[in-house]
Order: sequence, then structure tokens, then C-alpha cells
Amino acid sequence: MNIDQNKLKWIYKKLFTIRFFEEKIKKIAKEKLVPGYLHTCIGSEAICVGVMSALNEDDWISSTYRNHGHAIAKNCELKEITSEIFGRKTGICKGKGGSMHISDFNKGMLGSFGIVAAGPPVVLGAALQEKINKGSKNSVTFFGDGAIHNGAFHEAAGLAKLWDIPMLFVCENNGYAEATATDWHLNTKNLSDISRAYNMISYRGDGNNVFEVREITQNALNESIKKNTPIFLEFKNYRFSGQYEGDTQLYQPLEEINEAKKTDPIKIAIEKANDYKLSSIEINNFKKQALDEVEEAFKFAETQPWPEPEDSLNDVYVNYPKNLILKV
Amino acid sequence: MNIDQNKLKWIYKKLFTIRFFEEKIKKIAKEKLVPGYLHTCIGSEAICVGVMSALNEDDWISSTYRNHGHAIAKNCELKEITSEIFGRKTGICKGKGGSMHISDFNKGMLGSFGIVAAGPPVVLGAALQEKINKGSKNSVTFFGDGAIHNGAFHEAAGLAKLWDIPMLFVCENNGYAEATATDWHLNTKNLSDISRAYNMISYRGDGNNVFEVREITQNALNESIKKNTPIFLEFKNYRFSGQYEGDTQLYQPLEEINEAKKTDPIKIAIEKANDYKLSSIEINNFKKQALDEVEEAFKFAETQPWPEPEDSLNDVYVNYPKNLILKV
Amino acid sequence: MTILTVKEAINQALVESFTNDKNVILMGEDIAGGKGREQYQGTQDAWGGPFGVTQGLLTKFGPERVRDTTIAEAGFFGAAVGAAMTGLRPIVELMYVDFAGVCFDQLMNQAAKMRYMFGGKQNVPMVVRTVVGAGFRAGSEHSQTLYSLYTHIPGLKVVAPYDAIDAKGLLLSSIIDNDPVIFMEHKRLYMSKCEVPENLKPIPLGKGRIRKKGKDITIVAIQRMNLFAEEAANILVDEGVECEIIDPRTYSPLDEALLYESVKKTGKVIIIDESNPKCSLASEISSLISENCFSDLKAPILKLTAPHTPVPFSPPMEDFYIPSTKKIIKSIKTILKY
Amino acid sequence: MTILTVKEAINQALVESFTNDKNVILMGEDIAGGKGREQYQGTQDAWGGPFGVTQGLLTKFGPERVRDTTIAEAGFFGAAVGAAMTGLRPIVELMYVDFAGVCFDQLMNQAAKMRYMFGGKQNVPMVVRTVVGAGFRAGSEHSQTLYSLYTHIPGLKVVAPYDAIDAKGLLLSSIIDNDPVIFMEHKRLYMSKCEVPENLKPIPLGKGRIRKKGKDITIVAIQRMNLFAEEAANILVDEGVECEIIDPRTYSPLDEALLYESVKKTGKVIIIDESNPKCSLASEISSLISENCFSDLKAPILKLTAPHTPVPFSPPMEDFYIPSTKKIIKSIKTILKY
Ligand SMILES: Cc1ncc(C[n+]2csc(CCOP(=O)(O)OP(=O)(O)O)c2C)c(N)n1
Ligand SMILES: Cc1ncc(C[n+]2csc(CCOP(=O)(O)OP(=O)(O)O)c2C)c(N)n1
Ligand SMILES: [Mg+2]
Ligand SMILES: [Mg+2]
Repeated sequence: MNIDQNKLKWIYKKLFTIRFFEEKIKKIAKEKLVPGYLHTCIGSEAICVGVMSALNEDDWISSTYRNHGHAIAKNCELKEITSEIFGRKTGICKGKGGSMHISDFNKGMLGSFGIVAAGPPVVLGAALQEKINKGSKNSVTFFGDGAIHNGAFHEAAGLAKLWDIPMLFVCENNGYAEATATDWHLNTKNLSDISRAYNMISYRGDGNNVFEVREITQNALNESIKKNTPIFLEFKNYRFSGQYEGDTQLYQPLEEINEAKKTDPIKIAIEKANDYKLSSIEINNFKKQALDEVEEAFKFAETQPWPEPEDSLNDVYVNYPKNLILKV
Repeated sequence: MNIDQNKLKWIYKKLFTIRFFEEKIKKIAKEKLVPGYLHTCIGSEAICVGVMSALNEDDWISSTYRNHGHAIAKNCELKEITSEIFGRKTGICKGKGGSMHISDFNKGMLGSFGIVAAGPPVVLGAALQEKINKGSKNSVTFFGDGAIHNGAFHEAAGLAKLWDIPMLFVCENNGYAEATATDWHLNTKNLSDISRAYNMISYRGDGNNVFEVREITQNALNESIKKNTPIFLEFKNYRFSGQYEGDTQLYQPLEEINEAKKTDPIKIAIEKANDYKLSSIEINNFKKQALDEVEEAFKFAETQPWPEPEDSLNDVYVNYPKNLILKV
Repeated sequence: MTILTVKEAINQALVESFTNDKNVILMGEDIAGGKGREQYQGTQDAWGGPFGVTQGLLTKFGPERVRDTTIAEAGFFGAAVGAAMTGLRPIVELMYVDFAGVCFDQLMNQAAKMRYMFGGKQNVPMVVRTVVGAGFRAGSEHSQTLYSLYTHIPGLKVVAPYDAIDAKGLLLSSIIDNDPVIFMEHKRLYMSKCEVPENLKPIPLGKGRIRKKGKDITIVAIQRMNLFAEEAANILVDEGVECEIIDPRTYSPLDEALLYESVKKTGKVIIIDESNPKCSLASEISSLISENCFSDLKAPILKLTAPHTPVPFSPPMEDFYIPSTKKIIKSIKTILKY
Repeated sequence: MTILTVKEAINQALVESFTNDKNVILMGEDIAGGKGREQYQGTQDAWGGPFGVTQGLLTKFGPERVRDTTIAEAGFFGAAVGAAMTGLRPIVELMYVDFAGVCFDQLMNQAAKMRYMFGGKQNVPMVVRTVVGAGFRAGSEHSQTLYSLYTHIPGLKVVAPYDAIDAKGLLLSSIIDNDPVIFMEHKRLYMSKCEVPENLKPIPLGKGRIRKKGKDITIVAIQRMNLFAEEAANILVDEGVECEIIDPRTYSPLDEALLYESVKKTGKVIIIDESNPKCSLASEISSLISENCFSDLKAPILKLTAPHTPVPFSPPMEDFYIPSTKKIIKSIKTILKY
């Protein structure tokens, strides 16, 4: 497939940015420099970037607690993301959300949900709104392999099909739901078979190959709009990160991890650079740019002011008597 | 299939009992002689009786607000059922449940739930208990076509398959969920296709033919135990009753109702009597016995005492300080 | 002025809101009815929900905006959240509040918290219409009120009208409000009537209503309990007792000032709530008054609630479950002795 | 006597209960971990839930009784109900109480009401273990307490231990109890330690505990708030103030008598609860005391709770959200002036 040069650069740059960002997060997590839970997405870069490369800037997506890659690929400000993870006032959610809830409505992120399978119904609503208002924004919900057992996913999928809502259900099948292996928890041969319950079109792809992810997503978007129907996409990859930083990952056998490394999405992307006539100098340049940006973002975040304690009282409602939020 | 004579009599008698019971309920509902909501099951008799005829007395089942037929076929005391509907002290739930919650644990009824799709998870639990304790009771959950869109159904189905739990998911596809037609609300050609999401074995049958229902159920029970797996059964019939008594049923076209009358389960059963060498005299006898029993039950119920107001304070817990239930 | 039932008043508020703003939509199970049978005459709009409240909307505003759903509350409540954030003003129907548990996450963790935890960039202007209340012989799973479940959650607003004026005026407000609102309709009040001005303006959320002026005791009456409070007050007039009846009408935000003002005057309070007692709205109001009117109180604050039991089906038991006029009078007399 | 952390105490109670009764089983997400990788060494029992509380159970009692589930809470909570009715004593884990909304129906309408609405013929002896509490920098969807949601519902019992003794003794009781019990474990207390007698007997549900005797003021402290209450009390000793600290330990049934007795003596009360304020456990306790100890009260009952906001992530804001020792002291001083 042809890719415009700018998009190509964007893809590589984002892949590296996400990887470096997460590696940095892992490091500072070890050093306990940031508060709270951290869920990194090493191994998911191609899915984040591949899908987002097929979307328009203002399309709607939802993410989960494992959202850094989605946020970065959705062009959220890296500095603001980092500042949020550090709990600072200039964070993308003003420090109220933290790592699990990185989200920027103005960039089309409807939310990053800590509740498994909370996203699909919400994105269904955004897509419904587009349909009713004859809008043109695409709607994509990201979720993990573990989410397909949850009722909220099923209810959203069933309604989307019944109501002829064009949207994409994008499942990242990264081999694990917490400490539970996907090949145990599936009832069907392929994860995407779940969509048969709804007679929903589905495709599967290599989640380690950013270009394949992109192509499948582009085609699915077109088909979904043309046929006025939701489509389910399953991308297979491997969760190199633990469930969260600090997870001992004892349940992930070493041989499995080593095997998966052979198809590391970043490695694959670098191998494919040739096909797209990108020199290793260019690639190294992207890497450097990405690394610089990441370093800069962390430096920024570290020096940002903390929120005031009382800032916590704002943003609960658009409109509510202040004295009923906190008695003084 | 061969049927033992006693069973055969039981089947006919139960079919008539349910039909006459519900007709009587419709009548007294019109005359507003009983309190509350009433959901009758005219048209469901063959499913109730066919499935239950394949079960043992102490097998586990769950039902819904539309439970009269299930309770009668599960050999609950007709007098107690009726007394409950009348709200009397001798009712099967001591007057606490009412028509929507007719249930007798001692007869293997785990519950009649007012919440759509609440039953499947509960029956899954009973079946799990049988598995763990190496018990031999069968477990069957009844639900309607409308319930298959609900998350609780999906979660129970997925777990049952994953855990290799022998049990039956019995869906009565009666053409409507309240005022919504099944052929609109289904995403798949056949309702039972929903089970594909779980790679669950499924069978479909004519819900108006009590003998077919019985045979399919018997086979499914055997297969389910042999293969250590849940099985999904869809029985198609027609909801002659409204959603509840008082429902104008305007959304059910007259031609549809008339068409459905041709395959009324009672009519079909009477036509089949010949195959089983039952004379019309015998059939009429069953009818008369059933009618008598129904009349007797209603007479009984009408004359039963009301519960004391304070009876409402009992049975909340096995053990709880009385003075914390009601302050005096 | 026309005389309207609560049911008619709600339908009017919906029609007006649909007319005023094309972004208002309605989703729920059988809110129209007859879905799938459109080809037959007279099947459409055959229901309007189990109480017929939304009947006619489909005919007036069409199936794009009046959407019958499957029995998938988590699905369509979540969808309402997403639709609200992106430009619509969805109204979703929870057929009975007793079904709260099948979609509580969508309200508690999404509708209520998204604005906050994502930094205040988005609004979630949606309304949940739901039916509450005992006294219908509907049993344990179709008779609860559950006011306190929603009132506890920051990010939600909770509204519960008593009469047709409040039903219409508060629903108009709820729909134009930019926060998620739980709008609770009492099944035993649908047919109660009162005069409603033709051009009723939205009634602001957070303002209670003094339904009767009095100086001897403050009766805080929760939704349907206003009926019995009024009966009790009328009977007590003959004994020379002047009760002040306050209907908070919205439970979050609550018009605390109005309550305190009344208690300052009367020094005596009874709160009547047909909910279960523990951690109830009655508990909340009692605790607020006791904290804020300590020196004004001349007697203990009484809570008259249902007992700590599910709602029983049988009439004598259900009647015992619901606070009654008789019990109200008895309790008031107890306090008046102080 | 051995010194145990709360986490160890809970694990011990589970092991003992599993040993005593073969009908005890445990279900939850990754309560063992490593499911599907059994063929590799060291993968089994790799988690024990996110806090490692249930680690070792799989190895001791096997996969039939220690069952990892999919992310299907409505499914396996419903299954627990059915299993409980038919002979097992299931313990199910709701990984964080914040997920309450995805399986609230199974508890509110099934576990809690089935015994009642089906006429008292069946019991539902199940325990829900769940993790609550702020202070972990875990954000709005992993930090709530939601005590009041469950306490409101008739048919449920609610237990929330503070220290290791209570954790073990109350869990033992909860598992042998014949009613559904919600057992709430505070994530910030897991590592706190105390001495626990070797042969600790079950501690009865419904009995509060006086954690410190005193005569000047009653502090009712909810779960983790006992920590700050004690700190505050210790500081105030220097100023000659003797605080009595009461930990109710079980919220349903609540040991009301113990509270009233204390208030009779002190005449002054502060209730500390890290939950949101409206319709909270603090509201409930305040309203009970004000109604039952009216003439004993010398000052208004203060409630010190979180504000009416979701739990914010950033440390300065989260620290402000949680009642602090400093705020407790300040509030106590206010009351003592009366
Ligand atoms: C309703 C609910 N139940 C349980 C959890 C706890 N939990 C958090 S992540 C997770 C596993 C999710 O796995 P998957 O969907 O595969 O996503 P991944 O982490 O692999 O991206 C679980 C069980 C939750 N957040 N929400
Ligand atoms: C969770 C939930 N949502 C909505 C309802 C209201 N309701 C009661 S019956 C019903 C339709 C059920 O249809 P179906 O499953 O086909 O059963 P049938 O009545 O045809 O036997 C609905 C929507 C409910 N009881 N529970
Ligand atoms: Mg996964
Ligand atoms: Mg049906």
C-alpha cells in the first residue's frame, strides 16, 4: 500500500516515541519516582500507531488503563501526558486522572477507562451521535482480549449491529488478561469468533506489523461506512510488560517471551523500513527525535507544580453549589 | 420415542393444568381480583412440560416473572402457587413473592427472577456445585428470547463453557420481548446462533410439540453429561398472552395470532394423543382432572388468611438482630 | 392552566424538549413498542413504556430519535454517556429503578466521574428517567426507591418530583442541565393531578418547595410521602397543630438552607422516606439538620422509613412496609410532647 | 501469639476455613494466576490476586476449589449465589469495590432478596471479599469505599476490619455465617501488623470494638480512619482530652448499643469516614445517635468525611480528600468548646 511520506514519518516517530516513553516509565517506576499504578504497553506499539494512522485527528476513540500508547498515537501532548503521570497541575487531566485515565477529549479521546469493557458502550454512543447528526467522525473502541467475556462488551456489540452503527471494535489480543493466558480463557479457536454471536464482520491481523494493522483498519473503516455496520478487528501481539509495573510476570514463561521478541513490533517496523525506502540514517533520526521528545517531556513533568489540594473540588459538575461539595 | 404410561399421563395432565390455570388467571385479572402484575404463559405449555418431563424431581431450574408454567410443571403445589398469587399467608412464598416470584426451593426451583437474565448465572452456580460435589442433579435455566442480549446471560454462558459445566440453557423464543418482535431484535438468522460465541453446542426445536421438546431435552442432558459441557436449546413457540395481563397487545397483528393458533401446543398435543394410544375419553378425563384441580386451587386460595403485617419482618436474614430490622 | 396528571406532564416536558432541541433523543426498552411490526397498522407506538408515559413520541419525532432498545442496559446507558459527550442530550429509561444493578457502573464510574477524572474538558448532559416506589403490589424487584444509591455518588444529580408541576418543570430543567441527572418518577403518582400553567418554565434543580407553611413541626417528605404528610397535617390542624411540609424535590443538590430555615422556626423535625432506613436519604437529611441546627432542635429528629426488609408483595405486608398517615401522626405526636 | 499483617491474617482465615469445611470455595480473577500456563514451572499461583492475599490457596486446595475466572463478575457472582444456595460456601472476590457496578444486581436483587422473596426456604451463605479505600494513588476508579451502597440493602451483611485480629476473626465468622456478607479489606491496611492469638476464635458479626476508652468525646472511626483517630487521640492526651474510639467493625448489623452507651458518657461525637458524605455510613450513624441520644448530646454530631468529589489521583489532592489527623484534631477541638 502507498503511504504518504509524512504519514510514514509520523508512523515511525510514534512507534519509537511510545516504546521509549514506556521504557522510561518502567525505569522511573522501578525507582518509585511516580505515584500509583502504571500499566505500560510495550509490544502494543504497532496496534496503537497502525490503527491511529488510519484515523483522522478528530475521530473518536476510547482506551483503557493501558492507554499511554493510544494517547501518544492520538497526538495528545507528550508533556501533558507525562505531567499527568507525575500528578502535576499541568497534566492532561490536571492531575485528577493519573496514568490509568490519560485522556484528552479535545483530541477525540472519549476516555481511558479503569473498568474493563467500559469503553465499547461509550464509543457506541459517540458513533450513534455521528449517525443521528450525520457527522463524519469515525468511532473506534480499543479493548483487550480479557474484555470479550464481559457483558458490557456484548451489549454494545449487539446494539451496534442491530442499529447499523458504523464503528470499529478493536481487540488487542496480547496473550494475557492480567495473569491469565488468552489461550486458556478463550472458548473459541479464534478470539474474533466472538463476533459471530452478532453476525458482525470481523478481521484478524498481525498486531506486530504496523502496516498490516493500518491496512486492515483502513479497509475496515471503508467497509464499515459503506455497509453501515460495525466491524470487529482482532490484532494479535504479545504483552511484554507485566499487567502493571511491579508485576513479577512469573506466569509468562521465558521461552515464550524470547519467542515473542522475534516479532517485536519495533523490530518488525525497522525491518520493513527498506520496503518504504527509509534509510537507517532516517530511522536513527526518528529514534533520536523520539528519544529527545520523551526526555524533554519527563524533564518538563518533573518540574511542574503540584495541584493545590483544593483543586480537587473543581470539575465534579458543570454546575453545583460549592458549599455542598465541601462543608467548611 | 417410548414414553412410560405414567409419564404420558403426567404430561397431558400438566399441559392442561397450566393452560386452565392461566386462563383462570386471565379471568380473575380482568376482574381485578388479585393484586399486582401477572405474566401468564399461554402458548408455553409444551416447553414447560416437555423440558420438565425430561428432568428428575429434584433437578435444579430457574425461571422468570413468567413462571406459572414452570412451577406447575416442576410439581410445585398448585394450591400454594395460587395462594401466593392471591397474596395469602399459605402462599408458596408466604405472600412475600407474588406472581412474579413463584418458586419453591424444596422442589428444585432456585428462583423466579424479575430481572431479565438473572437466572443463568445462578443456575451456573448450582451446576458448579454439582460438579464440585460430584452430585447428579441436572441444572436448567429458562429464559426468553429477549434475555440473549443481556450481559449476564453472556457471562454465564462463557463461564459455563470455559469451566466444562454440564447444564442446559433453555431459551423460549416466543416471538416477543415485551412489545418488541424477536425477528427485529435478533442479529443472527437463528436465535441459537448466539451460542457460537462460546463454541457451545446448540439445538433448536418446535416449542409447540411437547414430545419434541422432551426428546431434545433428554438427548441434550445425556450429551451434556457425557461431554461435560453446557448446551443451548432454543424452542420456538408463540406468546399468546400479552407481556402482562392488561397489555393491549396492539403490536401483535391479528393475522399472526390466528396463524399461531394453528400450532397451539395444546392442540398439537391433542392431535398427537392418537400416536400414544390415548383415547379422547382419556384426554377428556385429564382435562377434567386438570380443571378440577385448578378450580380447587383457586377456591382454596380465595379463602386463605392474609399474612399479618409484621410477617414482613421475617426471612430477611437467617440471623440478624430484630430491633435493627424495625425500630419500635 | 390545565389540569394534568404527572404522566401527562412528563410527556409534555419530553415533547417540548424534543421540539426545542433536536439533540434530545430517547432510548429505552419499548419506549415506543411494536418494533419489528411496523408493516402492520396500529402496531407502532403501541406501548410508550410500561406506563405509557412516552407514548406518541415515536410518531411525533421518528425512530432515529426515539429508539427502542434490546434488554441491554449496560450497553445503551454507556451509549447515552458517549452520545451525551459528543453532542446529543440523551434521555435513557431505566424501566424500574430496581434494575439499577445491571447498569450501575455506567452511571457511577462513567457518567458521574468522566468529567472529573479526565480533567473537566467534557460534559455529560444526559438524563436517566426511572420508575420508583412501593404500593403497586409489584414485589421485591419492582418496588424499590434507591434514592440514596445515586445521591451518594458525586457527579450525579438526583431529582424526584411529587406533583405534575414539579414533574414537568424539573424534567425540563434536567434535560437542559449539563450534568447527568437521575430523574425518578413514582409509579403511584403517575395518575395524580394538578393544575399546570401553559407556559411553565423550567424549575431550577436544587430548590426545595414548601408545600405547606406551619410553625410547630417540620415534615420533610420524600416524593410520594408528601401525600401522607399532607393528610397527616390536615388531620392535625383540628388538634391545633401547624405542620410545615417541605419537599426537597432534588436530593442532589439538596436545598439545605430551606430545611434549616424551617427547623430554626419549628425546632422539631420528622423525615418521611419510603426507602429502607440504613444510609438512606432520611439518614442524610437527619444528619445534616442535627449538625447544622443543633441549638434550634427541641426534640430528636425522627426518621419514619420502611423497615430494613425487601418490599413484600402481599397487600397487608406492603402496606405495613410503607410509612402511613397514621404512623406519621403518631410520630409527630411523640415529638410534639417534647 | 504471632505478629501478622492484615494480609497474612486474611490468608490464614481462608486456609483455616478451607480446611474446616470442604464446601468453601473461592472464585475471582487471578486469585491464583498463571491459568493456562500450568505446564511451565513456577507459573502457578503466581498472583494470589493483585495484592497476593490469596496466594498459596491453589497449591493447597487445588483448582476445583480455587477457581480463576474470566472478567465476568455478573457471571461468577451469580454463580456464587447459586452455589451457595445448593450447598457450597463460596467466597468471591470483587477485585476492587469500584467494580461494584458491574455485578450489583447479583448482590442487591439476588443474594440479598432471594431468601426473603421466595419465602425463607433457602439460605445464601456467601462472602464477597473486596478491596476498598483511598490513599494508594489509584485514581477515581480504584479508590472508593462504597460502604453505604451495600449497607443500604436489606439482606446483606457488611463487615470492614481495621486490624489483623479483626480481619481474621471477622472473616472466619463471615464464612460460617449463613447470610451473604460483604467483607471489605482496605488496601492501605494490608501491611499493618498486630499480634494475633494462635487459636483465634471467630469474632461475632454485629459487635463493635472500643479501641480506646475515654470520657470526653466519642470518635466513631470507620475502618482505616481508626489509624488517624488514634493518632489524634494520642496527641490530644497531652492537652488533657480523653477520647473514646469506637470501631463499629460491622456496618450491618451495626452495634448501635455500644455507640449509644459511649455517647451517654461523653455527650460529644465525631464520626470519621473516608467515603463521600451524602447518604454515607457517617450520615447513618449520625442520624441514629441524634435520634437515640438526643438528651445526652452536648454538642452537634460532627461528620468528618471526604468531600462530594470522586477520588483524585494526584497526592496533594488525594491527601486533601482523605480525612487527616490534623482535621480530626481541629474538629474535635470545635466540639469540645461546647
Ligand atoms: C470490571 C473489571 N473487572 C476486573 C478488573 C481488573 N482488571 C484490570 S485489567 C484486567 C485484565 C484485562 O485484560 P485485557 O482485557 O486482556 O487487557 P490488557 O491488560 O491485556 O491490555 C483486569 C481483570 C477491571 N479493571 N474491571
Ligand atoms: C434487566 C431488566 N431489564 C428490563 C426488564 C423489563 N422486562 C421485563 S420482561 C421483559 C421482556 C423479556 O422478554 P423475553 O426474555 O423474551 O421473555 P418473555 O417475557 O417473552 O417470556 C423486559 C424488557 C427486566 N425485567 N429486567
Ligand atoms: Mg490482554
Ligand atoms: Mg420472549
